[in-house]
Amino acid sequence: MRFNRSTIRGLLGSIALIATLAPALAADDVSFDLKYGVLVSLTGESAPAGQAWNAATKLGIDQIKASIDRLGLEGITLELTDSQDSQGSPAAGVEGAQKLVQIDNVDVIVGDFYSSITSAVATAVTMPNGKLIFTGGTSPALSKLNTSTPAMLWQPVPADDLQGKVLAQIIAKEFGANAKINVAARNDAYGTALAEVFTTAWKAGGGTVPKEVLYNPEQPTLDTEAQQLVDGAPDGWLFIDFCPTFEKLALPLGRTGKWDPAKSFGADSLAQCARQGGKSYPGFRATQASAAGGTSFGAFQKLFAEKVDKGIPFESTMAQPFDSTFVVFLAALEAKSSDPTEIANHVQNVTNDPGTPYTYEQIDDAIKAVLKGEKIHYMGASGPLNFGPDGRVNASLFDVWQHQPDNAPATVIETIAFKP
Amino acid sequence: MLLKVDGITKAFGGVKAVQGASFDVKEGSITALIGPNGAGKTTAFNLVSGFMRPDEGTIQFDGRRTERLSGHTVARHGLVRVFQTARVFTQMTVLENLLIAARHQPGEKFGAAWLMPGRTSRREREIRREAEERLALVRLTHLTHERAGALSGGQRKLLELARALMVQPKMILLDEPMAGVAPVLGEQLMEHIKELREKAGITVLIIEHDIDLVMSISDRVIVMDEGRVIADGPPDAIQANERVITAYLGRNAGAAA
Amino acid sequence: MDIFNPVFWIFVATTGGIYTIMALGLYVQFSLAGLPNFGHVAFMAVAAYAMAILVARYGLPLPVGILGGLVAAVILAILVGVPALRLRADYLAIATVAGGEIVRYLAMNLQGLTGGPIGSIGLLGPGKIATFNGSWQVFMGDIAFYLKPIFGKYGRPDTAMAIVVWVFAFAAILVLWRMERSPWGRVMQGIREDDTAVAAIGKNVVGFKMQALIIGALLGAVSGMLLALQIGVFSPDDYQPTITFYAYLIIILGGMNRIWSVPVGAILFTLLYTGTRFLNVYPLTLFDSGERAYLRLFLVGLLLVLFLAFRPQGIFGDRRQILEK
Amino acid sequence: MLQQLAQLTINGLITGTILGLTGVGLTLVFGIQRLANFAYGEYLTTAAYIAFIANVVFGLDLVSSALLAMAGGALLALLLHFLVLKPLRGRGLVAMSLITVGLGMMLRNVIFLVAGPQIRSLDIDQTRVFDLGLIRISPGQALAIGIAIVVAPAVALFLSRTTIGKSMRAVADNRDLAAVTGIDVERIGTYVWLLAGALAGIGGVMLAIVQGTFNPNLGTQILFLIFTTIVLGGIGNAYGALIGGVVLGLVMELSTWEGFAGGLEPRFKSVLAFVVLILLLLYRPQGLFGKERVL
Repeated sequence: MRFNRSTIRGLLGSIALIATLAPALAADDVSFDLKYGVLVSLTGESAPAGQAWNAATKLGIDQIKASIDRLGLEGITLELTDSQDSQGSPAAGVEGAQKLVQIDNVDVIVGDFYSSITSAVATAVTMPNGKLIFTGGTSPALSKLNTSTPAMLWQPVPADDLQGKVLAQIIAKEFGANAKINVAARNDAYGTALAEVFTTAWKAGGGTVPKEVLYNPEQPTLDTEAQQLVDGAPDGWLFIDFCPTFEKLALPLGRTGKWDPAKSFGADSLAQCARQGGKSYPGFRATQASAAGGTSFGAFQKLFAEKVDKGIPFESTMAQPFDSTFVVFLAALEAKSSDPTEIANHVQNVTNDPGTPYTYEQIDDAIKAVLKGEKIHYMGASGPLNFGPDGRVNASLFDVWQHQPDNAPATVIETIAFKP
Repeated sequence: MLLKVDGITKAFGGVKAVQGASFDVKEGSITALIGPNGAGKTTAFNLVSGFMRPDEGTIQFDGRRTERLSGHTVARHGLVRVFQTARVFTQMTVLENLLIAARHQPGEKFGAAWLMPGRTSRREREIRREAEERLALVRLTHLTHERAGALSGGQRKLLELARALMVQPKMILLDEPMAGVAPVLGEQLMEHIKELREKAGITVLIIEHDIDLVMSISDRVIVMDEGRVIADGPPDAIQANERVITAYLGRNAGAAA
Repeated sequence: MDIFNPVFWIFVATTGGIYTIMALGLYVQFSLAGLPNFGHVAFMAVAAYAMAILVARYGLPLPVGILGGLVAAVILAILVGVPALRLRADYLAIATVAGGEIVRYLAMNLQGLTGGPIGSIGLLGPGKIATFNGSWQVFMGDIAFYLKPIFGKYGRPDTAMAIVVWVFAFAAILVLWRMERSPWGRVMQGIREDDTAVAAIGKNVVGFKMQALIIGALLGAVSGMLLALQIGVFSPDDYQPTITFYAYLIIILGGMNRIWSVPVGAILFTLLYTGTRFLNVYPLTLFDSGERAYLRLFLVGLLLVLFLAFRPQGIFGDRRQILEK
Repeated sequence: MLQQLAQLTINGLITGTILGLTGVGLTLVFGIQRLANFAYGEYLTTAAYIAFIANVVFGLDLVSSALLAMAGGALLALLLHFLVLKPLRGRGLVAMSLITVGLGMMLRNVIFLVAGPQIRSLDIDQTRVFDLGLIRISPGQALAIGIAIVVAPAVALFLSRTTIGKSMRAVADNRDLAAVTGIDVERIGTYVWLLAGALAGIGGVMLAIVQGTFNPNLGTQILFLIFTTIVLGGIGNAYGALIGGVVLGLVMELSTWEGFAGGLEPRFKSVLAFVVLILLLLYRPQGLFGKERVL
């Protein structure tokens, strides 16, 4: 727990509050019925990530439910009403979202991680119907869909524009701003957008990008792509992908004999491949928003491994839907209502300083604190989630993770401050 | 000469089906094209009717070069073919089979059903009268509204002949019209073919295996073997031709019998 | 659960109407002219992209965008038709799949033009939001105003959209129905049965097939643009080859050679496809919610096979006329 | 540059052989059974998972696992033939092909349901590298090349020398003519499924080995390329498929060679394959080795 003046003040304030409203802890006046719906690509190409996303959401809701039971809060019910398949397509996604909103009457949709689907669902379904959406989409454009306050679309992960610039900053620190960096990105909305942000920032800083290889992750073999990436004797590499498909590229890269993981950097989702059942590439570094406030990522990972069917692969990005369930619940609890707009009004409250930091592991305490009227600061499994009014997570501190030999878990080697 | 074929050649993947065949057909004649199996007769038909393009050689029909034209254009110029196995539209009625073949129906233009319904139905009435006449001619009137698929093989051939006539041809190519036809209908078919020339002045080029029939009906006989024309002349001269006899008896006795 | 919420079913009805128009395009190409086009979805894609690019990037009014979409689809039809119409049915089927995939891959990879994988929202470049259906929404709102007295609280823009879509669908059916029964349709029927025989009687078969391809392309374009306008955002992933397979399924569900059964097929398909989104009932809840998604597509596949197995003539079809090609 | 060319050629040959071998199965089925089998990709996937179970779960060696996968693929093909496709025959090319679309959806999602979405890999050391001077290959690639060297000529010999092989080609070429000459078309139809299934099996295993990792989307990802292969070679022409596959594999890989106007961006490889197909059809509507359309 970090103590600074504001938390102390918050604490003192809450003690005063408890003194006056002592019976509040009985929580008789807090009763709401919160309905979640998942919309994500559960089949086809993105089935592995989609299934994990769904499992992580369910996991989060189960954790909260267990806590409510432990605390005996009978007025509150939580439910994962249904999970719909977006099939990777905005049209199918909107149809699934319509079902969730119109038929199941959910308050919040958790998903999709496709920015394209998220934007379609937000504009066509959730926003016109006054529902919340917590997306895994990383496009900086998404938050611009929030045209009124409070924001109804939330991105529980730093958007591409932030991450791309952070990567440029870190890589410049390692190789110098004029270095030659080859960029490899999966050919989808996430990969291409992040690659573009990085390339722009990198060139603006004086560096060059001799080769930018966008590859189709569903392509059978990636030998040619690997060959191109080692051409032109670059000083280093940047990879934007998820662990499972990155592995498909790393094999032929290794075969070229010219690739050095120690000179390679990756985007956030490549930070901890070894912990996801994949391989680690000793020396490989990746950035992630810093969880200096007390990370619970390791615990989340263990929980996932215990509770989720073995067939569903873990990915670090699965902390996002997991965290989203907690943020929504805590905001609803603070608002004493499951009305989506009310929840939206309180999202920032429960995810920013001042406030006592709680991770999901301390959910019992966090609930108690909120019921007492205390100001809390929920720390996500993926890192701190300092939501801004536009629905985006603002991160200022980033951890640099490094892959360790022999598939040992990656470790944080430094934490840097992002200078916009 | 209505049709002049000069040195046409066609190869399929190295195998030359027709190699340098030349012949011509006089206007108003019935000419037979004979030869053993695989002599290239049907390929020659395909080339003449525009359904295949010759690798070499020229074809002239009615004063026009046609070897580069597509099948439907050749048909419009008045050279219409009838297939070996009757290709009637089995799912249409007998009448419709004739209606579809008529020329100058403005209703066949896109959107005409909406834009010029009057002209379409006027022409449709004319066509219908014409079609009924043709049906009467080939004695299929009792089947007018029957689905063509229900017709026997011989009736189909009659129907296809009538359909070809709807195109108002100057010349008709008949590919083995007697094959698979019951004898009674065969005679009737023969009669029609003769009538075509007598009454309508239509030139006929016919592929036929039945030598007796060929000799009785045709004015001239062209003999093909191995993709070339090996003889050309009046029926009795052909019957005495050494090369023809060798070609038939040497390799394909069955066909000559 | 609020299974009978009209808002949802109005949405489904709109989708069904759009599928009707899409399948009508295929009907003209396949059922009428006998062209087994397996790349129909490409017409939806190019039209949607052309419309969105003209409106979002060049700021042109929506009607111009729609016109652009139609033109783009016609151009594609001609480009596809020139090589494809000479092909045998089986080659045509595969070549058109390839053609459709080229369109999808290009949409995915020509970021500068199409916005790339993120879809239409990225048309103005990353970090910006591109929209193209604003004036359409206003238009629907205007219609909804007149619907209020009839439909009460359901006199909403989505209801207006459903009505517009179905009015167009039935108008198209009426137009085509009459054309099908005209001499033009007779030639088409002949071509479907035996294009060589039609050529032999002096009809320009390639010309007729090209007409069918273009009409089909225009209907595909309209459906693609309506879908884009309804959803508001589209991406290359909306144009997977499966969409074309579904269009075939719709024609077959209704009965191959009957134009009036196309909407019936579309409604059946939509109910089947959307209906399988309602698997969260016992005993299926024994499956995990993620697993039910596999189960759903498994069921769609199974129903597809069963329909083709037991009712190959469709609901209204005529057993003699089925699936000759 | 030269080294790159050599490497690309090897990569192209490997991809090409996979396309070619699986193409032989697909094209013969297309020719003989008159259906475009859109479920064929799932045959590959099923076979890869059978190999995985044999190799990783039961610890068999790779060669036996591959043989089991071939047997499994053949069995699956026969099962679907006798249970579904044969009883439903006679519904026309489009309807039959749509049935296989449905079957493919069913198979794929069952595999997802049973095997789970996570990635798998066969037991082969993917990190080692054989440095052969000009080229560097992994044990997986070496094994794939080995399989290709054994299987491709074997298939070609089978088709050209054995009675069954010759009959298969004859039936695929012209069913009616073959029937007239006394070939038991029905029996050949069964054998062809057996062969197609076995080839899908070996193709699936090769693909799994070369990729290193795979998930239930394995076969779906390559299906349209196999279709492109068989149209390129001429539908129903087995040799055409073999050659078409190698040509396609080489064209796709070599197009990225720098010596070739700087090289195509790799992500356009599959577009290129489809463009090549369409350009070829413009010039030869019957594919490379198909027969010209005869009336």
